[in-house]
Amino acid sequence: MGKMFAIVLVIIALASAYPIARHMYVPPEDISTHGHAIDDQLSDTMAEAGFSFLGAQLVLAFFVWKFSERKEGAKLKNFPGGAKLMVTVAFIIVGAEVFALGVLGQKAWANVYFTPPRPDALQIQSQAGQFAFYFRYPGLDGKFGAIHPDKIDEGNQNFFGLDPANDIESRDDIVSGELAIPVNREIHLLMHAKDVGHSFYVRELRIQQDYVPGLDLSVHFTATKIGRYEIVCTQLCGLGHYNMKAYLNVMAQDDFEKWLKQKASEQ
Amino acid sequence: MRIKHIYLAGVAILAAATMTSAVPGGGTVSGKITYEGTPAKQKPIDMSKEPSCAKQYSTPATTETVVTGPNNALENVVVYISAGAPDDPAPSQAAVFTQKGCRYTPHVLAFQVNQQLEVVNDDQTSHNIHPLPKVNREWNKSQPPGTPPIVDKYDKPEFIPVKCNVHPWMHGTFAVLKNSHYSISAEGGDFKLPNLPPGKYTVTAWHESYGEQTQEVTIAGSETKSVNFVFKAKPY
Amino acid sequence: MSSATYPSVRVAASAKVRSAHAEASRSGIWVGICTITMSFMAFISALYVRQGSSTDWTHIVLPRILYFNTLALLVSSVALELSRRALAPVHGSELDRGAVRRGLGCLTATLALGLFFVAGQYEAWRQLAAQGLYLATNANSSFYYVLTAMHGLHLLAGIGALLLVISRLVVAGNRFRRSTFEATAIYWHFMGVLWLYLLLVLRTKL
Amino acid sequence: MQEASAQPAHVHAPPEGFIRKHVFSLDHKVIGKQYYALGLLAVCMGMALSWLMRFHLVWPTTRIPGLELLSKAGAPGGIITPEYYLSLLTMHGTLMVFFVLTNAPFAAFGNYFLPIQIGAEDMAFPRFNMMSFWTTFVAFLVLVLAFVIPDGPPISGWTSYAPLSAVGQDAGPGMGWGMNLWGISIAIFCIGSLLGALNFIATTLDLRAKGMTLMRMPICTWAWFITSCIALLAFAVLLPACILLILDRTAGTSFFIPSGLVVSDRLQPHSGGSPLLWQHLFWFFGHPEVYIAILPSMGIVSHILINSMRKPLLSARVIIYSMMSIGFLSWMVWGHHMFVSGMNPFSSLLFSFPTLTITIPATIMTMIWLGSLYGANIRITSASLFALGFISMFVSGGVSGFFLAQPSIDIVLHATYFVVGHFHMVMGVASIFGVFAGTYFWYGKMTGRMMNEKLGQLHFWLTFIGTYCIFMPFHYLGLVGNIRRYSAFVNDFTGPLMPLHKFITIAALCTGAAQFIFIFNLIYSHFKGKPASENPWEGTTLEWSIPSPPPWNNFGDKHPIIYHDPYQYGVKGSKGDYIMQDSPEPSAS
Repeated sequence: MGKMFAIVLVIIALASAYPIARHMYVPPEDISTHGHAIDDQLSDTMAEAGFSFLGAQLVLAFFVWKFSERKEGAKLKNFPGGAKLMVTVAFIIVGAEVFALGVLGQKAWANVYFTPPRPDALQIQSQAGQFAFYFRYPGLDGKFGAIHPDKIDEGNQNFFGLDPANDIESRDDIVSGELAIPVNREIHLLMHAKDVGHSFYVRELRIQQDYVPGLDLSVHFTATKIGRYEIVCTQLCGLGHYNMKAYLNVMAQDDFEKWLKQKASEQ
Repeated sequence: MRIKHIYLAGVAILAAATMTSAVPGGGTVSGKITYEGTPAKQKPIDMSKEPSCAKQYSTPATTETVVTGPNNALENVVVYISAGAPDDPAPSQAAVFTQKGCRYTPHVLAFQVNQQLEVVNDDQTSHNIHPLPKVNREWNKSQPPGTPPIVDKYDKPEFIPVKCNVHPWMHGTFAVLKNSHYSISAEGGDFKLPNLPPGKYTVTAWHESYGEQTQEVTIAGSETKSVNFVFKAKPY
Repeated sequence: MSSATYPSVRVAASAKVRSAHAEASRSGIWVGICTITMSFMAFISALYVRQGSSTDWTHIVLPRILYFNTLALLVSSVALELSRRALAPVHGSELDRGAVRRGLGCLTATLALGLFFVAGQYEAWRQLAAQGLYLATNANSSFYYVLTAMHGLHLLAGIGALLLVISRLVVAGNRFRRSTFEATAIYWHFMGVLWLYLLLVLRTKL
Repeated sequence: MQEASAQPAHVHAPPEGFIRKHVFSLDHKVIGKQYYALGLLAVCMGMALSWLMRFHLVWPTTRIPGLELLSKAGAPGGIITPEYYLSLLTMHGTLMVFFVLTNAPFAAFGNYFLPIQIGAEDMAFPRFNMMSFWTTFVAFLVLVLAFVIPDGPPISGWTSYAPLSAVGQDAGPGMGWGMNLWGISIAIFCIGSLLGALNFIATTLDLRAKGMTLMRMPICTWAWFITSCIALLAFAVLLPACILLILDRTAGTSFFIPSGLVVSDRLQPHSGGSPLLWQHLFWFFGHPEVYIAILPSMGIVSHILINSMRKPLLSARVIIYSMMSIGFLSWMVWGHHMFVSGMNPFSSLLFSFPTLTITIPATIMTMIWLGSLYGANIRITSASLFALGFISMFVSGGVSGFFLAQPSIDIVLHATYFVVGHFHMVMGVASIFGVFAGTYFWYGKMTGRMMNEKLGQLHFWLTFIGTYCIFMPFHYLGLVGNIRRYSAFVNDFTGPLMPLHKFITIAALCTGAAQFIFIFNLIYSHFKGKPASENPWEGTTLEWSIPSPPPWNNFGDKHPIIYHDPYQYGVKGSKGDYIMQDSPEPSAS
């Protein structure tokens, strides 16, 4: 039985590692300026984790194979070096690993969070509510109209609770169900939650950030590839959570302007 | 069975439009609902998050909070006898509220107190039906495709906003009325309340954005009184 | 406690055993104090976070009666110490009537003061309510009611323990367990200290 | 820490009558079994729920006959609605984390064996002990009550993030009374666990037999002791959190609910609350909870490994110190659950470092276990197989923690199936393996009859392979970006993943079915198993020095005196290659 355990374990370990080694399951191609750092970090970690995973499993299998169900009274030995060796090795190897990862991780993280958005970044406000995203562009005056929760009227497509009757600034605001952005231009996305916690996640963009009610958060990013990508909610927000999604539409600058005009006419 | 539901829905709408009470050959109140001013622009609905619905529209569907017709006709106005008529027993056939292409048909569904209500999902996606009553009992249920219709009834008269929690743009209204004398202004804004026994009535017209108006009318014999309502429309 | 009912126990129930149990109940009560402290820490850090993250933080004036309550609680602790001194020589088996009487006197005083404190806290609630400050009025009042209520509950437990000790002295003196009494005393003093800390927080934060 | 010199008195009389013997018993052994039974009941329910979820995910339109009877609104025509999926998910998580992973390895085995292993006759406070079980039981009843009320169970997940969990029934079906019941149940559970932890600590400190120094306690006793220290503080934080949540829901306070929320078209009458406050309070409990689940299993596994290796670990002390440092570090890492939750990005780094640091003690333990296997003579039994399986699972689950500990990678993997795979392996399956190992190892002691080895090993193979088939693919799904807690996969990119999901579901159904072998074995062996001798595994610790099952007062009137460290294996002893802890014969060392 001990030998069988060893064999089964080896098979399991190799089978588990195979899809990773063959890159059968990987994140989609990165379309952001900051994403490559995260991807490098991910693959480094994958290498180290994979090494320790296979190492530990195979050693376990080998020892069980060799040292299980030996004949009665077989000579018992202790591992040369004993506990001290184990502890020192663990400290040195893992400690170094942890330190390296910690530092690298800091770099990748800093790219996303410690650099403020450029002043010329395009400001877009996004609102997450049960169970859809809506996006608001400031319009010609470059100002967002104020939000009045009591004015929200979804049946009338007033998702943000604007008050055009009294608030001039809100009249030219452009509200859209898709997030259209120009390529290679930094976007400063202001995040507002209408009801409960939600999250903004675009896999290709390597951006995930929660919407926290009552907390005005923001993220900034630059998309480098034209195309249509899925925005999904990753924070459990209620029964429609699975279906809470929108599209990120990365366009060429002039297409974007056309789109903006078109939308403005619909408001 | 889906076909049957659509059919039922048709019947129900028809019935709702020309509901007749127990007094044949009575008087009739008829008229036209119009608006003055500029009504709010009906915006296109972005259904991209629900492809199975989006692909049902060549041009994007628009909101239905203010549906207008030629020469200022105003549709989806519920006209009913709010006073003067006795309460009627609920009719036997069910009022059917269908979810199709991620919209509610009809947008405004009128039916009677204790009349059976059937909510049907004709879409390939899960819907959630959440009526928001103030005096009646509240419920909030989801309806995956291929599940039996949700059956319910309301025991107090009320105008109940209905929303779908999964698709924020889906909004409709249940008009729960206590007698059978009601009509919903159709294309051209016309309505007709036939078979009214002689008497003095209060006619009320209700619109989801513009509120309600009332007029007194007295019916003697089998005459036809014409009553018109004009709503003030605001751009915002 | 079951020693009366089960003969073979007396054999094992040596003085050493009693000491083991005294230790158990002592460490028990200290461990209990740790966990109670921790949960009040949680409440209070919640208070700090809530205050830091909000714009609706107002100020409420604490009812003056709180200070009388505080006084009562402190005095009750003193009384408890006195009764502890008085009962020092008393053991399960042999009872010195006089000592018990003195001890009982102080204990009853402790109990009375404790009850006064609880009543006073209730009065403080009524006064706040009279000002229109209810549990849900604003964050400050919410925290005031929650913290005082939690402390009150714990204190009631202490009062329960006091009643137990007293009843054992009065009704069946020979069932008096020193360890229970010691534990109760530690707990009671802790309640006093905890209240002082809470009062400080309420006063500075609310 | 003074050496406890005395034997406990018979703190209670021998129980008479069925009620006293088996229901409201003060006997730690009966209470331990009660905890075990409760855990077993809960795990069966939790497993059934996971079956329903997995089934719905891959065959969403297939009717599940009979499910309509469980909930008409939740499963009209036997088809699970999105909200009912979330109800199942919430109840699965809550049952498993609280009533299985906290009860089985810690409360159940701890209650039964901690007093015996330190030579005590019962817990320090038997009445508290009884209370703690029955409070836990009430908590369980309150929780499952949510299934039968018309409102249905809550849908906000076992983490119950505010404001979703706080605004009441506008937030969706189940968020009315269902959610209230959840809060009440967890609050009660906290009280029960606190009583239990208090008891464990006092018992370990003061009721140790003569000669039983702290360092002479078996490793699993140490694990239970450390765990109870963690539990004592963790649940003391969750309780206030639950109280505040319940107040927000029922009394109209605003601890967690900010102003201006519009839920179901209704403006919520709250102001100024902080949703992050809930997350901080919850995870301050939540992360230590992970170790409350895994540490006891580490202890049990070490205990069993040593016994089946027939030689001591390279160093038991190192294992104990590692467990301590894990327990200590577990208080500084809660923020790693909140990297993308809008917390100050700097604090993310502060939380990331201690989280990565936990890998060091974890690695040390693993290496000690592995290194000790070298040169051993491992007896392969169901128990030792599960113990070895634990190590493998612990490694597999552990390495994925490496990714999630780094904020930058968490941006990509947060809330994906990668996380689900990670915690299921390291905290779920691993600690359950510990429970299985403990069951096969101690069943004879607890019931007087041995479990059937053949069935046991069959059960092991199916479970070991099965769990890998279920939870490894979760990591792959997560890497592609498959989001967790979705009741249906409507994203464009999930289409190609469905075959993998089908595979997982089938594996889950099979592995679940395999557990019936275990349950059958439990029942069968109870009546038909071969009688257990006093010391069937040739163990050295005190539980093997008394009859199986032990008498109501464990050691009768003899009071064990301890002469040795717990694990005198591989030496020349009078009985064989081992020396009992309480035998006066001199040890080799």
